[in-house]
Amino acid sequence: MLLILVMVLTQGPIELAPPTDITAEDRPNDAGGNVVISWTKSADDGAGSDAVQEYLIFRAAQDEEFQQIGRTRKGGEEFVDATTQDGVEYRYLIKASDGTVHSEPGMSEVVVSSAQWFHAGRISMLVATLVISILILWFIRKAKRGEKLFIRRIAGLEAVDDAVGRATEMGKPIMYIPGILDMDDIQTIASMIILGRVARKAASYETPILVPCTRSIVMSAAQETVKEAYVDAGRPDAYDADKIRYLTDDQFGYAAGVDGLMLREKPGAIFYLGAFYAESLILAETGHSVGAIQIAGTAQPSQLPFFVTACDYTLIGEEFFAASAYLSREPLLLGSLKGQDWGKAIFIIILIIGILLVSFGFETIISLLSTGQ
Amino acid sequence: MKKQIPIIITFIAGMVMILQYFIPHRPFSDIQQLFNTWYVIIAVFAMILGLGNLLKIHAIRLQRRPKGWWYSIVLLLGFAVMFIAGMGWGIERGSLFDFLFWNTHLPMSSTMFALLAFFVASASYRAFRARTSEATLLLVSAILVMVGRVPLGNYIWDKLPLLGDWIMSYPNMAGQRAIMIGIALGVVSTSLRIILGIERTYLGGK
Amino acid sequence: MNIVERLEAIDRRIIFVLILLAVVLPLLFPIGFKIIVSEPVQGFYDAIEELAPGSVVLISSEYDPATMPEVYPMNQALTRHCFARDLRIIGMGLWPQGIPLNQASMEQAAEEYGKEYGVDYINLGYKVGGIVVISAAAENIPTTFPQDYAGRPIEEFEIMEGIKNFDNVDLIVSLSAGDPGTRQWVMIAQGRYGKKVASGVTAVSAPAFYPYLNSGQLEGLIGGMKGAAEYETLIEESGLGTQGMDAQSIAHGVIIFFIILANVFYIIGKRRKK
Amino acid sequence: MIETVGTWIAAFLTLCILSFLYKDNPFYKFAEHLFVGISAAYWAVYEYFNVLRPNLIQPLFGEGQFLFIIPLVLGIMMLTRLLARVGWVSRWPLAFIVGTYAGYNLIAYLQSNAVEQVRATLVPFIQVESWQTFFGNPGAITFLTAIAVPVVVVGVITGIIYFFFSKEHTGIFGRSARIGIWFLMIAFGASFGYTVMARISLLIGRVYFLLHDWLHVI
Repeated sequence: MLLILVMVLTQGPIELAPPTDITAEDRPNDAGGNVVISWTKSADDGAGSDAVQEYLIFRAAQDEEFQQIGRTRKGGEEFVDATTQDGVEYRYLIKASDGTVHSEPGMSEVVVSSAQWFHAGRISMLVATLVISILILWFIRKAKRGEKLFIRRIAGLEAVDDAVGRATEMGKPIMYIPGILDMDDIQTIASMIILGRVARKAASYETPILVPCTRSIVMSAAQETVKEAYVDAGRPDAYDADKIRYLTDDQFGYAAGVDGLMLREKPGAIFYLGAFYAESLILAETGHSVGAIQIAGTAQPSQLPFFVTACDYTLIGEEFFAASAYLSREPLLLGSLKGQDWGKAIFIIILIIGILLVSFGFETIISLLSTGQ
Repeated sequence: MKKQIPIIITFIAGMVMILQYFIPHRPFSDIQQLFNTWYVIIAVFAMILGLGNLLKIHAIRLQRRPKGWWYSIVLLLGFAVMFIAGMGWGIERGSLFDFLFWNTHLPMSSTMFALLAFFVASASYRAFRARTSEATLLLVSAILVMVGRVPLGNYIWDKLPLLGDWIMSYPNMAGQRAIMIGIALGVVSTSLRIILGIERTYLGGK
Repeated sequence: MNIVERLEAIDRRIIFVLILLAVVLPLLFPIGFKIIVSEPVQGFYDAIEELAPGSVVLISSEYDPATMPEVYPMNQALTRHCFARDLRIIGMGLWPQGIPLNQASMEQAAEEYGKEYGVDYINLGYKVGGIVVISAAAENIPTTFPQDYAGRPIEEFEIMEGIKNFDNVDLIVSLSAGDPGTRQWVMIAQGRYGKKVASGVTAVSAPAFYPYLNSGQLEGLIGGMKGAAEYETLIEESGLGTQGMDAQSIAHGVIIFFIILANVFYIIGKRRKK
Repeated sequence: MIETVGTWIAAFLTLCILSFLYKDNPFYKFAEHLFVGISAAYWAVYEYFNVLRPNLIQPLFGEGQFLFIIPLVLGIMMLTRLLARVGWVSRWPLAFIVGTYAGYNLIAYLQSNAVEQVRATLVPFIQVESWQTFFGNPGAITFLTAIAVPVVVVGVITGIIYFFFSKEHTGIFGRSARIGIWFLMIAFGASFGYTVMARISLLIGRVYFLLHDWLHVI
C-alpha cells in the first residue's frame, strides 16, 4: 500500500486531455435564446487516467471576458445555454476537470442565437393537419348545402331508440352516464350530443332521465343540454334540474354512488356513453343485475371488452363518435365524419404504398412522415 | 353576447395552441405559456364549482330530509373533518390529514376497487358468453393472454408465456393501433369543430 | 331444474367466496412460482441502467389508492433502483392522490440509501390540468411548480439549482392508472420535446400502450402487478409484486375455469334448445 | 399506538365496503358517503395547497403580479354557474378551457396517435432474416416471429377498414372489415385478460393488508 501512495504523491499534477472538436450552434426551431454546445469526451474520461469528474463551460460575448456559465457531469457531451441574447455573437470554451486540475480549454466557433418562424421538423404535421382540416371543412360545407352523404348503418344506434321505448313501456326511468372525464374531453362532448337526442326522446315519452355526473362542468353542460331537449320536445315544465346531479370527482365514490342510485331507481335502460375507466365493470355488472337494457359507447379501448361482454350493444371506439353524427344527421357531424373517412382512406393508401416502397428498400417515405422534435 | 364572446375565446385559445406548435417564434411561445398558467387556475375554480354543488345538494338534503338523509350528515362530517385537518395543520407526511388519507381515504378507495375482483369473477361465470364468433375469439384470446402472463402458465407449456407475449406485441398491438388511428381522426375533427365555433353543444342553451 | 340450469343460476356470493379462497390460501401457503422477465419490463430497466450517476429522473405519479397494489410496488422498486444508481429524483403528479404515495416510496428508499429530501429528491406536488401542466413544465418548471408539495418555495432546495425545464431532465417515468397519464406524457414530453419516456401502468391500460412501445415512443412499459414482480426480480428485491404472484396464478386459474365451465353450460343449453 | 388505531380504522372501513358483497347495507352506505365526503375534501385541500396557493395567491397577492387578476376574474365567473340567473357568465371561462384543450388535442392526437403510428407500421413486409431462422429450425415461436410483420400490417389496415363508414360492408370490402373485427376482438381479448389480472391484483393488495398489517398472520 505504501508503495502506491508514494508513487501517487511523487507524480506531477495529472495532465488531463482536453475535450475535442467543440461545436456551438443556435438551437433549431425554438423561440431564440438557446445555443446547443456539443463536444467529444476528453481522452481521460471513461478511459486513460479516467480522472475527469466534470466539464466546465465558459462563455464570452463579442470582446468580453470568458465567464463560467455551467458544468456537466462526467461523460456529458452536450450543454444547452438557455440564457443567450438573440443577435449577439458568442464564443464558448470547455475545460475538463477532476475538481481541482483543469485541462487545456477547447474553443468553439462564433455563434449567434436566433428564433425561427417555422419549426422545420414539423412540415409533415403541417401537411397532415391542413389536409385533414380542409377535408373535414369541405365536407361540412357540402353537408350544409344539403348534399346527400352516405353513412353505413350502425347497429348499436338503432338500439338507442328501442331502449328508450322499452324503458317507457316498463314504466321505468332512463339513466344516462356521460363518463367520468371533464367537459374538455372529446368523448364527454360527443356524449353530450347523444344525451341531447336521448333526452329529446325521453321528454316526448315523458320518461324521467337521470344523469349522475362526476365533473361539475359536465353537470352544467348536461343540465343545459337536457333543458334544451325538453324545450324542443315542447315540455319545458317537465325538465327537473335535480335529476342531473354532481356526485364526486373521485372515480370510485362516483361508481359507488351510481350503483346505489341504480339499485334504488331500478332504471329500465342505462346508457354508458363517454370516457370510462375501471369503474365501467362495477356499473355494467350492477346495471346487468338490475335487469336494464345497457348500451355503451366509449373510445377507451381498455374498457371496451367489458362493455362488449356485459352490454346489449357497444359502440366501439370511433363508432361512438360516428353515433353522434348518424343520430343527429346534423350537417356538421355528417360532414366531419366523411372528412375523417377520407383521412382514413389516405392513411390506408400511404400504408399500402409505403410498405411496398419500404419492402423494396426505398426508405425515404419514413423520414418524410417524421414529426421531428 | 352570450354566445359570440365564448366562441371567440375558444377560437383564440385553440389557435394559439396550434400555431405555437408550428411557430416557435417569440410572441406565440410566451402567449402559450401564459394560457397554460391561466388554464391551471381556471380549472381549479371549476373544481370549487363542483364542490359547491356537492355541498349544496347535501345541505338541501338536510333541510328536506328525504329517506336516508342522515347519510348526508356522514358525508358533510367526513368532508368537514378532512377539510379542517388539511387546511388547519397542512398536508405533509405525518400530519393529521396524511394520517386520515392513509387510514380512511386509502382503504375505502382501494377496497372499492378490490370489489371489482369479485364482480369480474361473478361476471366471468354469469355474464361473459361466447354469443357470437367475435365474442368467442375475444374469450379465447383473453384466456391465452391470462395463462401466458402468469407463472402457472409456464408449468403447463413452457412456450405459453412466449405465445402470450406474441399475442400482446403483434395482433393486439395491430388492433389497438387501428383503434387509435380511428380515434385520433375523431378527436381532430371534434377539436377542429370546437375551435372554429361550429360545435357549440358544450355551451348549452340560449 | 336440471343440474346445468341449477349450476348456471348459482348465487354470485358463492363465487365471491371461491375467489376469496383462491387469493387467501396462496398468500397463507406460498408456492413460489418462478417469474420470467418479459421484453417491455427489460426495456424499462435498461432505460434506468443507461443513465449516468447524478442524472435527473422525473417521476410523475398519476395513480391512486384504488390502483395501489399494482403501481405502488413499481413506485417502490423504481425509487430504490434510482437511488441505488445515485440518480436524482424530481417527483410530481397529475392526480392529487398520487402525491403522498410517491412521497412515501421516495422516503422509504431514501432511508435505505441515505438520500436527503431537497438534495437528492424532491416532490413538487400536484397540478390540475393534465396535458397543459406537462406543456407548461416542459417550458419552465420553476414557474409551473413555484413550491414543493408542502408549500415551501423551491429556491430553498439544492436539487432545483440548474433545473429550468425538460432540457435538464434525463428520463421521465409516468406511473399512471388512466387519463391524464402516460398518453399525455408521450404526446407532449416525447412527441414535442423528444424526451425519453418510460412508464409503469395498471394492467388495465397496458395493452393500449403496446403501439407506443412498438414505435419507440415509450422506452419501456411495466404492466400490472406481474410487471412489478418482473421489475423486482430484475433489481433483486422481492416486494409486494413478487409476494402476490402465487395468489395471482391461482386466481387466474379459477377465473379461466369459471369462463370455460359457464360457456360449456351455455353450449349444452343452446344445443338442447335446437 | 397511533399506528394500531389507524390500522383498526382502516380495517373497519375495508370490511364496511366489502360488506357490499353480501348486500347493500347501512355499513356500506355509511362508508360510501364517508368516502365521497372525505375524497371531495381531499381534492379540495390539494387543489388549494398545490394549485390555488402557489399558482394564484402567491404570485398575485404575494408578489403583486397583477396580470393574474384576469384568471382570477375568469375563475370567479366560473363560480357564477352555482347561481342559475347569472349562470351564462360562466361560459367565458368554460370556453377558454375547452378551447385550450381542443388546441392541444388536435395536434397531440394527430401526431402521436395517427401519423407516428402509420410511420411505425412502414416495415418491410418480408423480414428475410426471421424467415431464414424459421427455415433454420422450424418451431411454433420462430414461425410466429417470422409472420409478425405481415400480421401487424394486415391487422392495422383491416382494422381501419372496419371503422370506415362511407361504404356498406359488402364484397371484398366487407370481408376485410370482418378480418378487421377479428383483430379488434383479439385486442379486446388481450385487454380483457389484462383487466382481469388487474382486478385480482387489487384484491390481493387488500387481502394482504388484512392478513399482514391487521391480523399479522403472514
